[in-house]
Amino acid sequence: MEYIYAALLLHKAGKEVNESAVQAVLSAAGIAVNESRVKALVAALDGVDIEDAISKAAVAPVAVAAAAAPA
Amino acid sequence: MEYIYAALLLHKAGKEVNESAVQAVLSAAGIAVNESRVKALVAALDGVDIEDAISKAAVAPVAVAAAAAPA
Amino acid sequence: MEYIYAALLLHKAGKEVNESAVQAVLSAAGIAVNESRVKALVAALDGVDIEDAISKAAVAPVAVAAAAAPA
Amino acid sequence: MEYIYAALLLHKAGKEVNESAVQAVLSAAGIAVNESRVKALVAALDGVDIEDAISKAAVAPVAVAAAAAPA
Amino acid sequence: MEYIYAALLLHKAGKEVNESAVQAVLSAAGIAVNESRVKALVAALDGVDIEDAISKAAVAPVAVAAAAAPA
Amino acid sequence: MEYIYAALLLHKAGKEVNESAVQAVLSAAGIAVNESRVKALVAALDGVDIEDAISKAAVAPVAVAAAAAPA
Amino acid sequence: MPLYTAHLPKWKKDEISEIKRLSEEYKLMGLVDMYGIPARQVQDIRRNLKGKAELRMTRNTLIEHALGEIGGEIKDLGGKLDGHSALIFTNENPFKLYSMLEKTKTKMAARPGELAPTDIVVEKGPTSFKPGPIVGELQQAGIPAAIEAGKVTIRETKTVVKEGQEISKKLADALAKLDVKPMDVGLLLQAAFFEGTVYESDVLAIDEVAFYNNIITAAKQAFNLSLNAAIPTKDTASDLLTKAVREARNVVVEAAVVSSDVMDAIIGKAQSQAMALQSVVE
Repeated sequence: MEYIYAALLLHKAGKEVNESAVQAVLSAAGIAVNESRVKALVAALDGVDIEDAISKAAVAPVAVAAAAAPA
Repeated sequence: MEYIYAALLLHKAGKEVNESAVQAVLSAAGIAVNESRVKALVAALDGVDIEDAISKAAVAPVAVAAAAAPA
Repeated sequence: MEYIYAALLLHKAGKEVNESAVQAVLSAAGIAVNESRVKALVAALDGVDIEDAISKAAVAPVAVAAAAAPA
Repeated sequence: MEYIYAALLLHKAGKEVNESAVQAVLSAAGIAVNESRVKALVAALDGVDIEDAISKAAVAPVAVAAAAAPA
Repeated sequence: MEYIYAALLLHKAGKEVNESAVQAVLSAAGIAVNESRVKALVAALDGVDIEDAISKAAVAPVAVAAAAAPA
Repeated sequence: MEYIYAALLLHKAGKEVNESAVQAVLSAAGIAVNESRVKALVAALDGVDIEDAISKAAVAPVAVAAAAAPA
Repeated sequence: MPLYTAHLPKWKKDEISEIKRLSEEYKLMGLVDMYGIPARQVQDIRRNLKGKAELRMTRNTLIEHALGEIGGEIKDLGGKLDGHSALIFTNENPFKLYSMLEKTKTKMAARPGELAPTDIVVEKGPTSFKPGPIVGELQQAGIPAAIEAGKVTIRETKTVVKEGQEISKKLADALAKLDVKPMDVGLLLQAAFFEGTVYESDVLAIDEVAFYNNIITAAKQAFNLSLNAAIPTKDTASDLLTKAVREARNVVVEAAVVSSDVMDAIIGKAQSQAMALQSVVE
């Protein structure tokens, strides 16, 4: 999940989510970065509306709760 | 929110969430770090079981209202 | 509601919710304290598991979601 | 959460939620105040309509009752 | 379930889900293929809107909760 | 998603989910395999309890809106 | 073989060559069980299969002759023949044929001595009968009939026979009068020869609902794995982001880490806690 947070962090900072930026953030956290995972992340995010995905999180907890309730 | 992302990034990577680590991650993302916010974050997380907090559904009153309305 | 906030504040800080403590918190907030309301609050809280009562707040929205879902 | 309660207490008392007021309330409760957290709180509340946020919370329990009744 | 995974793999890759393709995928995974199960799979998929079934999977957690709630 | 299905297929077949196995399955499906995605997949799965990860419900936020709407 | 058939009358020879012709024309030749299917239902089924499959009823001995003359693996079909077998031909594969036949099943009244395929329930409510001996007949069959407002009425919903139990003559008659049709009738595929293999009925039955649910389950598992193991894919990248943000919000609210984006949620939580406590105090 740390790769995802790196992407969110960059997005929030108004930076482009590209391979070198993700790598830099993860390295700064002292993480041994897996280059393929960075590539895969950046490729998967291509064309994704990050702002939209973020805004969905505000609605989500209710659904989580609903799903958890009868369990 | 970027301060939290930085904290979770560190947490998920199995690193300690301390002031210098948070600062390093934020800086690497190109974010101008506000020292007292970093201090506040680390202080607030002190004693918190992050793993537990992550999985707990946060109460989102806005979302609740939205979901309840059509009922 | 401010009397309740004061009680929660003390509880969360790990302090005993007694008359003088509640009075001190309210005064510090610049509130003209009504002594008998403080007494009533402390008396009403006697024997109440505050942590338990609070945790029910988190449950409430869950119920909303669950109840709303099948409607 | 005690910082939030302090803010709500001040708000309900019709006082301004500023650093010194929050500090005073927390100190009166016998809490060792973390200055950065106070600063962060006040900064984060800037521009937030507290009354509005409170009223949204009020919607939830009502909805619970309403939704739960016919179930 | 392996037969279903093979079918979905082919579907997601934009390939036709036919007997020889399913057989090839299963064999590559080191699975001893049962020819009549492959035939049965392809026959059963005929007329199934895979994309539709997949989209139901996304809705499912909520739906499960909804169905369970009134029980 | 086809990479995920390949992993599921191998897992269900009781095979190790390693690079060459994933590659073999994808190739058999006629997919032009992206080596770094395969590496990323295998790296991400390292240390993951697949059985657990596939059964733990991850809520699809998109579904929330859809499910809430008709409620 | 020709010697063997040489002494057969012409109509039998014609029938055999017709079977052989059909077996060449169609990819699949199968046996279906016709037992207990009334002529009218057979007509319905034939109509429903039109253009998709051809049904041919003929004597077992002639089918065996034909199978023997065709030779090869198809002879194994002969072992599945019984007194009520008919031939079916189609270009569909055996699994599709099986589900096609399932779909052409119709309901009919039960005959005395048949076993109930499921619990048979008689619903409460008025019937179309005028008062008369029918009331007694229904009652004797265990159906709670009575006369109400000048009409024969079923007083309560009742299970009159459990699944798997025999349907008595009285009950069969009563159910027929009430127009309850509990029996499924249709062609049951006993075996099919298709592309060199004989398929028996046990491998042909596919539970379509379970199958569809398995697809959903597989898709759900893939989705779960992608999100729980944080493997970004085109399909799930956006959901992964949402999950991460949601986790972050949870931490913010749970730990009351102030953050301007979520102050409303934190205040909301504090307020609902306060209200919860207040409701306890008052």
